[in-house]
Amino acid sequence: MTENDRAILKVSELSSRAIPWSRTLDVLIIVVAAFLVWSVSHISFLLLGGDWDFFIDWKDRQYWILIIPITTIIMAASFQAIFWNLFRLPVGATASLLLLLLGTWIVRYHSWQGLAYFPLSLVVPGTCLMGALVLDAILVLSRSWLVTGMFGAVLYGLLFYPANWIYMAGYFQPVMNMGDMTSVADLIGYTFPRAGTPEYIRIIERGTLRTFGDTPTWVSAFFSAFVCIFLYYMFWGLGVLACNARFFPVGERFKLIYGNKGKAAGKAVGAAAAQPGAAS
Amino acid sequence: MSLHRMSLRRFGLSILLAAMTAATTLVSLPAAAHGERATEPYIRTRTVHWYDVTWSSEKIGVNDKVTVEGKFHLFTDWPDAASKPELAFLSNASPGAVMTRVESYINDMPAQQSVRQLEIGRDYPFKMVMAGRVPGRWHLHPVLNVHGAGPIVGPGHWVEVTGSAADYKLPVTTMTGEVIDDLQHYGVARVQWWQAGYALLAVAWIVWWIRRPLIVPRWNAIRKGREDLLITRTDDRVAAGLLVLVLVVVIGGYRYTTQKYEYVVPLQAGSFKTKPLPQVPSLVAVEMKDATYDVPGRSLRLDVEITNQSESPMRLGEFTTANLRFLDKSLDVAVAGVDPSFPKDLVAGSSLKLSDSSPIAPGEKRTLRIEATDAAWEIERLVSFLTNVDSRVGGMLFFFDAKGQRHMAEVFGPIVPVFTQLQLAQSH
Amino acid sequence: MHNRTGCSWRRSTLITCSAVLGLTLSQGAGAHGGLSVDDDMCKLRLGPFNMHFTGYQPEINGNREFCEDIPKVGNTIVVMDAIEPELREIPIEVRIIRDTGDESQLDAVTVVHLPPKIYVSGSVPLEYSFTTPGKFVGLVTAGAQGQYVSRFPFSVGIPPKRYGFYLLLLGVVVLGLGMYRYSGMKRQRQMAGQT
Amino acid sequence: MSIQVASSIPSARASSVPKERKMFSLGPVAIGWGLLLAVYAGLRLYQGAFSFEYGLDATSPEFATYWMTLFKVEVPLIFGSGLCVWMYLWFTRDRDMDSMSGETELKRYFGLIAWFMMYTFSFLWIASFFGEGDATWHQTVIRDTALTPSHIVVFYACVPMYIVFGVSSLLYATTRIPAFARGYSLPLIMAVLGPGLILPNLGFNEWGHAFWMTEEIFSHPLHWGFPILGWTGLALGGLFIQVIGRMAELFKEVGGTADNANPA
Repeated sequence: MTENDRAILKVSELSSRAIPWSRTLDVLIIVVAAFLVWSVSHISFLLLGGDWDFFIDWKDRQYWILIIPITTIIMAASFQAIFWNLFRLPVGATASLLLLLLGTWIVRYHSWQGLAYFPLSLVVPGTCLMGALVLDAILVLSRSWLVTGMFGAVLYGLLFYPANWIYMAGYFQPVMNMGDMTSVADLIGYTFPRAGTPEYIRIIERGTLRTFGDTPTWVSAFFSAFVCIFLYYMFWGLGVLACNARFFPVGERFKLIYGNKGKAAGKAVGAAAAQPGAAS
Repeated sequence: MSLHRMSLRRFGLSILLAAMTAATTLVSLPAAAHGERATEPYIRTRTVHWYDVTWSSEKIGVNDKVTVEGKFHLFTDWPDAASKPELAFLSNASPGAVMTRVESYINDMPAQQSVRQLEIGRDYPFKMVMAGRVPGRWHLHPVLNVHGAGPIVGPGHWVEVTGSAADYKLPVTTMTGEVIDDLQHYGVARVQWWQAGYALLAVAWIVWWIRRPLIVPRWNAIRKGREDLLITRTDDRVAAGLLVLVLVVVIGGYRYTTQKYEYVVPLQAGSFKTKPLPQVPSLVAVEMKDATYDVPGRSLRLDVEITNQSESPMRLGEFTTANLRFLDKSLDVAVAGVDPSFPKDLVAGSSLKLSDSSPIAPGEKRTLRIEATDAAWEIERLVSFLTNVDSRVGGMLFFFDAKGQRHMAEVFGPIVPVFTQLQLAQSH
Repeated sequence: MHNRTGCSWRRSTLITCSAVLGLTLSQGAGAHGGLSVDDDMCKLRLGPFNMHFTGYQPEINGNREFCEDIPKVGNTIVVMDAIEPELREIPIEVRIIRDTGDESQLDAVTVVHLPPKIYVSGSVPLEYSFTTPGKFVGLVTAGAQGQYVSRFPFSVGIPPKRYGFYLLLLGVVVLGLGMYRYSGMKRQRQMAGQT
Repeated sequence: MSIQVASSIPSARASSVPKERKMFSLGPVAIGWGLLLAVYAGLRLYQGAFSFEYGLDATSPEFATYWMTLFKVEVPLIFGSGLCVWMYLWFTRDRDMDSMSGETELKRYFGLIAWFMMYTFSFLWIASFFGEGDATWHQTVIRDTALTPSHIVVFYACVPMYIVFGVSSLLYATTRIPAFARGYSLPLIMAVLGPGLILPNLGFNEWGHAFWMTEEIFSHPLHWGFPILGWTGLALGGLFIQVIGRMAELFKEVGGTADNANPA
């Protein structure tokens, strides 16, 4: 219990009986929120940018660097908006990316390797976790979603490539296969066959114009950063929209059925009330 | 009975009925077709015809090799519904990575990438070398994936892999001299260590926030306008520190990595072209006059007009389509054409019935009735070409001359279902 | 009054942030080493003519090209390409010497010597395996009487000072401090607004 | 970093129960999670044992015995038991909400959160565990049927499971908590209906695969219906406001005013 905690509890006027309830509620909400952030982040990323994250021979210099930040910042922004607006908690982005990484590794072990015998080297995932940490940090410092969108989303898009290149560079060393030069990643993709992925189906870079020297990766990273800004604002908006707590008015019959009419139908309902109350 | 209770029962009943109907509709989904058998018949009979396919062995240990070799012919009557083989990839249909690809060639050109512009009507030899990785009994087929038509599956053969999966090793040496002892685990530990570090940072950040009174206290504090309590000056310091730490770690790590792996190549995404086998002048002209499928009799009847343009007498030895082979058992050279390693269940039990199996003299033109009878038409679900969008059939005829030389010819055309077998049985 | 200093701090933060971004870009672009040919920077003047100078170290970093600084010790291939066609008709002599200051006895400090020869293809390749890092000088003399001489120093195995990287790290620290000050300043303005 | 939750969540031993009845007992949720975990682990082991053995060829007799039976058993079983839970919640609803005490209402809110713990836990298994597992299956065999061993588990076991818990949460709220009985809560309906629509979205998905798509790009626009429906889970935000807003009032109402100004 730090000094700040005591100040918050005093301001919130919770009696000593209520404080343990409040702490229990904290833990329950953490569990529910964790499950939900984990599920929504994973299903959203899985079907919007999953393929580039599944296979090592999809991690090219054009689409992988562009698509992964874009398809993960959307849920990071939405959850950031929810927890910030409701509780001033800047953990939405980090929680989304951390749980996505955890879920991804679980599936890589249990399903890709466990069920279909694919080696882990074929299915190593990348992560935007460092970008998410920067997003949350800038939200704390600026306390404004405008500035976070401008600086945080740009760094989010820019950081993905270098943060993952640190451990992916080894896969792009040249190696000989059947007399042709290829990359270690291509060789892994070729060696371990996938029935649903013929080579031509890969949506990867098929050639550059060298308009930027030999650094097409940074062109993709900057384009990704640029798109991330707009997606951040759009999905921060969706997060705010999701926080509207509207109740629709309900007809009398609905209230009658739900025993909410009170006195008027009390007599007809009273008899029923004698039955065992809600044994939740 | 008060209105209240009566409506209640009706409401409960309606829920019950809705649930039951939902359950039954889902259950009555048709039991669907099978793996390679699910491919449309027009693709299996009129696109790629695999022949002379051999498997080097039926039983291999982990790390041992098995070679699948053969040829495939691209049918001239290519169906409109499937796009032409402009872009294709030679693959294999074994479940997951139970067997690994070592080498694959199409007409001696390495087939790691996709192949462009295969020519319709021509033949291509292929070779695939696979290695055993996971013990078990696996069905190994050659497959030609054609862009826009999907996988076209060749004949499948059971291969037994023995030993233990742990013995599988795949050492590789890169052109920059780095020796990789096993490609299966290469780089994985490095990824995991770095991502564990990132995750540790993230967990610390989250715990830093959720360790304090969280939901209702902060909710009340916001209602009272005391937001200043919620984000303290130390939080600013922690956030600024985190921002700098993340950027420094990433920039430093990236710089170290670009120096360590100076020579890197992007993913190889080109495709290759390969020449077909030389065009053999077809010495036997074949034209389909009529094709019927006797539904109850499970037999395909083709009336074919054959013109022998060679100098040697010709005999029809085999009719093959959709990986099924119907042999004229009386012709030894035809029977010898079946490689011992060829799966028995793809060779029809009953012989190919010909209206006149005497050799066709050079220059002679003869209309022959060919009858291929086998339950495989049903088991392989090929009969749906009767109920298909364009009910045509296609296949290959193998003729053998006096010296045993084989001459191939395509036969294709519309097909009509008939029910004669039943009438025959009833008539006598 | 308070307001004016407030927005100056904001401006300085924005400047540092854009500086950091710019550096990241240049750091990224430069990170790949030497100047590539199409930047046309690696030239040596030979009287009225020009020649391209390109260094390779295939075993170490494949087909990457270098100009004045060849990063590592080891087998190095240097190719000089004549730009003007006249250079293909006159003899060219190439000598690489260790940069010891006195060039009195050339032969003592010579590392590589290509006798005068007419290179019809316009390209002068030479290969040498540098054993020790250090400074070297390339001497190219062209023309029948050796009237055109070109001297160009280059280093082998001496890692070039990479200021870009340290500047970038400094920029990151400045960004962090800037954001921290900005946050404190915004906090004061909120407190002032509330009371 | 001490979370004081350990002390406030009463352990199973009845003796240490504080004098008034405890506000929330983890028992039922733990049992529920245990059961769900057993079901999902069982399904995963079933997949591990029989998907490669008998699941590769949809027309083979073993496929019918091992997989079609599982399909024919699990759908009516899950929806059937779901129906029982819904009917139980329905017929034991609270008919007189007006005279409900603050303490009961607060306990009911904790009960609602318990149902959400079950709902989100079951949704996690399809969105993460079996969802990406389906991507793996597409790499093992040529698409031959809508009822692959993976789809039988993902769409016809996990989806009905979370629909059961979703609708149960909705029913629990509307039949026992005054705020949700007096009006339809938009976020609650979104959070239950949205993910529930993933099952009918399957129709669109299979329609696409039947006619064009034979090769599996997992992030093909044909599949984008699933993530967009997944986003409706964001309605948690609105739900938070409704639930926690009222609980904050109840904490004050039931817990009494802050008698000791500086809490222990």
